[in-house]
Amino acid sequence: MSAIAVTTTVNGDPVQFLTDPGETLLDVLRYKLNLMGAKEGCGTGDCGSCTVTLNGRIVCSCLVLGAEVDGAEIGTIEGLADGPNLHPLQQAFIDHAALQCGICTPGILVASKTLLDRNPDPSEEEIRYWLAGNLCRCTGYDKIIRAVQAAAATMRGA
Amino acid sequence: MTMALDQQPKRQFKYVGTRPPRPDGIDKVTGRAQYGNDLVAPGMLWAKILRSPHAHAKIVSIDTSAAEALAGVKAVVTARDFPAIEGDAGMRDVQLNCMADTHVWYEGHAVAAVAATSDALARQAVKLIRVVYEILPHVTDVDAAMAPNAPLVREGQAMENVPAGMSANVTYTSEFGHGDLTSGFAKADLVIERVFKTAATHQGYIEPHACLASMSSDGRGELWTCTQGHFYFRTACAAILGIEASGLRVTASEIGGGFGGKTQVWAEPVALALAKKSGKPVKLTMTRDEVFRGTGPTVTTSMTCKIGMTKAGRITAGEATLRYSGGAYHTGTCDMGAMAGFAAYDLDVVRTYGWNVLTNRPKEIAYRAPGAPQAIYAVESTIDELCQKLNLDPLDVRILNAARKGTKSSYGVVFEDIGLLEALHAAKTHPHWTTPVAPGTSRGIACGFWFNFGGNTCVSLNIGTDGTVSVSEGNPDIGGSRASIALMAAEELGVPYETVRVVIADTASLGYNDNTDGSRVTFAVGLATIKAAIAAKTNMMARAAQVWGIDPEAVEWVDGAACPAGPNAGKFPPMTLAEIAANSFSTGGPIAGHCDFQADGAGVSFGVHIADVKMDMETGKTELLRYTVFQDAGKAVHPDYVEGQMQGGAVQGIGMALNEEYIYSDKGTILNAGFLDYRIPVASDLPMIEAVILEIPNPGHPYGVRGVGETPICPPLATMANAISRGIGARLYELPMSPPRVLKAIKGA
Amino acid sequence: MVKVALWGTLRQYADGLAEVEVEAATFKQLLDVLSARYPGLKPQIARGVSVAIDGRVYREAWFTPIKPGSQVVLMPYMVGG
Amino acid sequence: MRYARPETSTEASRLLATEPGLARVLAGGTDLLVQLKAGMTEPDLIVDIKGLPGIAGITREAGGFRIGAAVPNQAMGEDKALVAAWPGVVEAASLIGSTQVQGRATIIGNLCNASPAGDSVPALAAADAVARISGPNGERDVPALDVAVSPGKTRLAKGEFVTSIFLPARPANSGDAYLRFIPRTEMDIAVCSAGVNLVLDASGTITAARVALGAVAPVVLLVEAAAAAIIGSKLDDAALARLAKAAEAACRPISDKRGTIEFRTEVAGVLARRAATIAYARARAAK
Repeated sequence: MSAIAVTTTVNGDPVQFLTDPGETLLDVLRYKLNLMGAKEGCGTGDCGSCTVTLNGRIVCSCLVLGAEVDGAEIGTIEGLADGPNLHPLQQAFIDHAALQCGICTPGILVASKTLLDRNPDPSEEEIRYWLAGNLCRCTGYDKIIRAVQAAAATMRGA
Repeated sequence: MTMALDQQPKRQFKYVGTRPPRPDGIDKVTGRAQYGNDLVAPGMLWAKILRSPHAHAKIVSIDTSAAEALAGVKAVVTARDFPAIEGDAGMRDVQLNCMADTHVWYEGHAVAAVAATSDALARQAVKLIRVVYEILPHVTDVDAAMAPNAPLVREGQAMENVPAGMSANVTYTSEFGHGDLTSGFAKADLVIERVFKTAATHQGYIEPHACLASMSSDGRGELWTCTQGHFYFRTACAAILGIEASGLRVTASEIGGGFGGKTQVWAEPVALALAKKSGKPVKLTMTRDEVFRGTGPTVTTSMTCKIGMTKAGRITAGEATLRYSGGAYHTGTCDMGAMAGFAAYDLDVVRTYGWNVLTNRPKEIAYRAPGAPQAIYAVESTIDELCQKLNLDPLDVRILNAARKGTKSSYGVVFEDIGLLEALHAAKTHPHWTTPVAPGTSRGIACGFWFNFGGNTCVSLNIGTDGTVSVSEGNPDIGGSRASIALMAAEELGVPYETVRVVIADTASLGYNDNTDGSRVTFAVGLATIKAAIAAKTNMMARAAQVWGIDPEAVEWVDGAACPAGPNAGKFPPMTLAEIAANSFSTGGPIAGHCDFQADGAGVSFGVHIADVKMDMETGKTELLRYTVFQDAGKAVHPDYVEGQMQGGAVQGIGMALNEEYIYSDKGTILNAGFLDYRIPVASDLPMIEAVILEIPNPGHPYGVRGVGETPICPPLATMANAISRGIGARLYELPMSPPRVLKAIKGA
Repeated sequence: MVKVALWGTLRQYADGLAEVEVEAATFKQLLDVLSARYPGLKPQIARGVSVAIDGRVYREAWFTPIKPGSQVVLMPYMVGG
Repeated sequence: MRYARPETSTEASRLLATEPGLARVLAGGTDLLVQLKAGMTEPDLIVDIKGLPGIAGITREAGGFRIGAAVPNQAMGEDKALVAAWPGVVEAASLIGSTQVQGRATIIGNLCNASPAGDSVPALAAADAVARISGPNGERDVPALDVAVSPGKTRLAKGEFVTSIFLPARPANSGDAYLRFIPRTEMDIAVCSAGVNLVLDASGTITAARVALGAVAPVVLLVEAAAAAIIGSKLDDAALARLAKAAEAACRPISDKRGTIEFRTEVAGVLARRAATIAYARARAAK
């Protein structure tokens, strides 16, 4: 087994790491780059709690090999806020009590950010289907959907 | 000065009942919050558990030599590394569940574990362990386990109350209720008896069990873990490892959901044993597959329910037999089902029987109102069918029979102030109920109940010299409890919410606290916080009295400040908490309040749910169109999080109703141990869940607070069943009501 | 004297009575008297019982006072989620 | 385990052909990484084909569309011309997994996973799509329907891999549709499914039809009897009933954790009927 050198960009910062061929991007982020915000809820792409962006698309980082991301641009929950200033989605999630235990929250925020980048005024149905791969067991999703709607309104300046 | 807790609940609030941001919000939206799997330690090893592939087998031998010989493997443990607990059968069962010794009782039962220098090595090493099994006959179905000649799961487990002649897999029976059944049923115009079955369901928290353990050769250890109760985890780990509890410090990480599933130890004693044996910190994180196979689901049940009703809709008698199985272990879950099943009704005649049956399934652990959703499903479905047959309005029938203050409950206790009638009346006038059922859709309604607990609680409240407040409490914050506790501290002290910081203390820093379970935290920890705040206020008023040179009895606390009580006490400007705190070094030192007590008086909570569904008559698929929850919260401390409990609990119940189930092969192995085929509701499955909070104060709490977390999982099973049966013109008696079953019922109708 | 309601299972160990009268001023005294009078109750008491006094449930506190004339109901010790 | 990211198809074929152990192709990885995690496969070599030229694009060819093996399904939904021409195929691709999976998963991966329940396969079969295979002996074209031979097993020889899928040009008055049955609204594997592709004449009479069913047999079925049942009709109720009956008759499913034989058979007929109705409406609306 030989380690592979990877050069990539995470949250806009240049990053280099060595990875084993079988190592997932999630494990690289968590244990090589100390970015613990993405969580492993299932390891099989069924829960979405490890969601990150890869070249502008959301992916389950548990279903990406570290070796694959050479030259890519990766975005994680740690890059969502602008320094100490929360992203409107983050603020909306706090204001609307859209989290209970919070384990699914990083993945849902990253996924929602990408949705609003593509569609600044999504319908309830569009939000629900976009987030169908982000399991939340605490909230029943109601307050999550409302928080995304509220953040979208804020970002539109409405 | 009257500082005793008033018997009359407080009704005017400044902070309680508002919706401020939760204190841990920013950590949780930025990814900074540290959960069970988020801590690493220098020199840490990675652990992996080897699990039984068989549903039932005798362990003939375990050969760990090849695993031990693999370079990078630092420790291997088996049951030999856990001294057998004597004199506590319950804890011995927990120990045997963490690591099997002579037998495996279910597929997924742990048999050995390895710690190695990497996760990959640990996974490689467990494959090198050779276990020789002698496979034994197994049984996973509760009715099959009670049949004559069923495979025997464990010998000699029956308790004294099991009547002679029963299957040896029945270990415990119970009976509750009052009145004469024969005359009760004789008064009815219609009596029906139905048999129901429900599948085992998993709590399905998104965070798998994870911990980081270290233990030195002197027996001192540290455990970081996601838990609903780190004090109980300390007790259990110490007992299972045979060490002193004081030597072990347990720190609760942030917890990624539990719903009861993290009230019990699974991997933690194993991680500690590996740490002890290797002399290094050990990280042990379960995979999702392990969570499904190796940790507690609910009971699986078979239930018989018989109810008699008059033409006018009055229930004359109710009887239910609940056959519950929680795997190969004793559980008291059938008691809770038997007590809760008919709790919503004012009945002259009621009788329930609970049976605990052994099967080769994972060890059951509490899941949100354990035992109650299933029993309530049977009762509420039977009542609904009677309403259909007698052509009665199902809501009016529930109002007619509802338990109220003074009702002798089905479990013997006479209710104090309860909010069921208020919830039913709120439902009756709500637009959801008053809107006619649209063509092609159907509507269901059902009630639910949970007892709510108090329990052992310890809180320290410290006044900072700058006038801020810190509250140390011992219950992991699973859904916003830091916010509600800070609100109650702010309310009692009269200081801004933002100045109160709530921390979850580790086991070495605070007295024992019961698990975060039974919907107890906002009630019990809140009560302890109020008492600790009162103690601190008393201290602060004494300081002010000293400064003013008046009697402490002549001081009262108003809006966050000590004030002279009345004109005779003297004329002094109010002395604020911040002023008293700033002078504390000169007036006697630091100021704190403490409370260690057993919180009793948790008021029961009732809920009423309404669902509208649209059925696909060609495929049997259910579409949920509208859902409304009505529940008595006593006093909603932080209404957002009360609504969140009502919404989240309802959706878990909807999952139980529609699709969630453990599916077994004929070998007794689980076929759907993952989120792909264990189908919890996803965002696109659901409409908004409207939550209507009612506030009928609990006389057992100074602010009237009741627990709210568990009740909402109870009504949805029957709410959905009642809606579906009205939609398809046929009733299903088995959960989940998955499309193949619904389609079959449609075809048979 | 207080009247104590027994849940159905326990009646077989208490001469079939649904309600027994005992002299007890606390929950602990109540349990002691019941254990002494009806030894068949001991296994369940060891597993855990709670008590409801005038409608309020006390999970295990031994020294919870019981006033004469109180309505006392025994319940199995419960766990939650 | 080793990881390689070749830059030419020739190099990729050579790596796959000469690996003495197990070699697996990696494109979107949404099936491969799940199998790795579960220990179901332990390859010696992973060949990441995303670096091959042209593999990540959708190109126009002979009036149709060539879709590269590294095109994530989400990108198919973003190609307006493709959506307009083959809405059923795009729907099928867009049903595979969550939004996250959509950002990675490919229809060719879905095809090569060789599951009878793969969502894209009935739609591709109905569309008469063609898979282009690259291997040590150069390129060859095979109907998409023929790639899988049994659950988990493909017709690909050692060293071969699929580089693209070709969807042919659309005649006038044509339309396709795909429907699957799942217990939830998302995130499930199809319990059964149906893809229907129709060509009509100007009067609305069906002149050509292809009906494919998924998850009702070891491989996706192209049901010629079902197509015959509606050709020559205007998809009236009688034709729809014949279609459902023919579809049901073709089913030979198993009972498993996702559904029973009876359920799959019955619902396959329902889905064929409903998909045909959608495809017909699309064909009528098409120019």
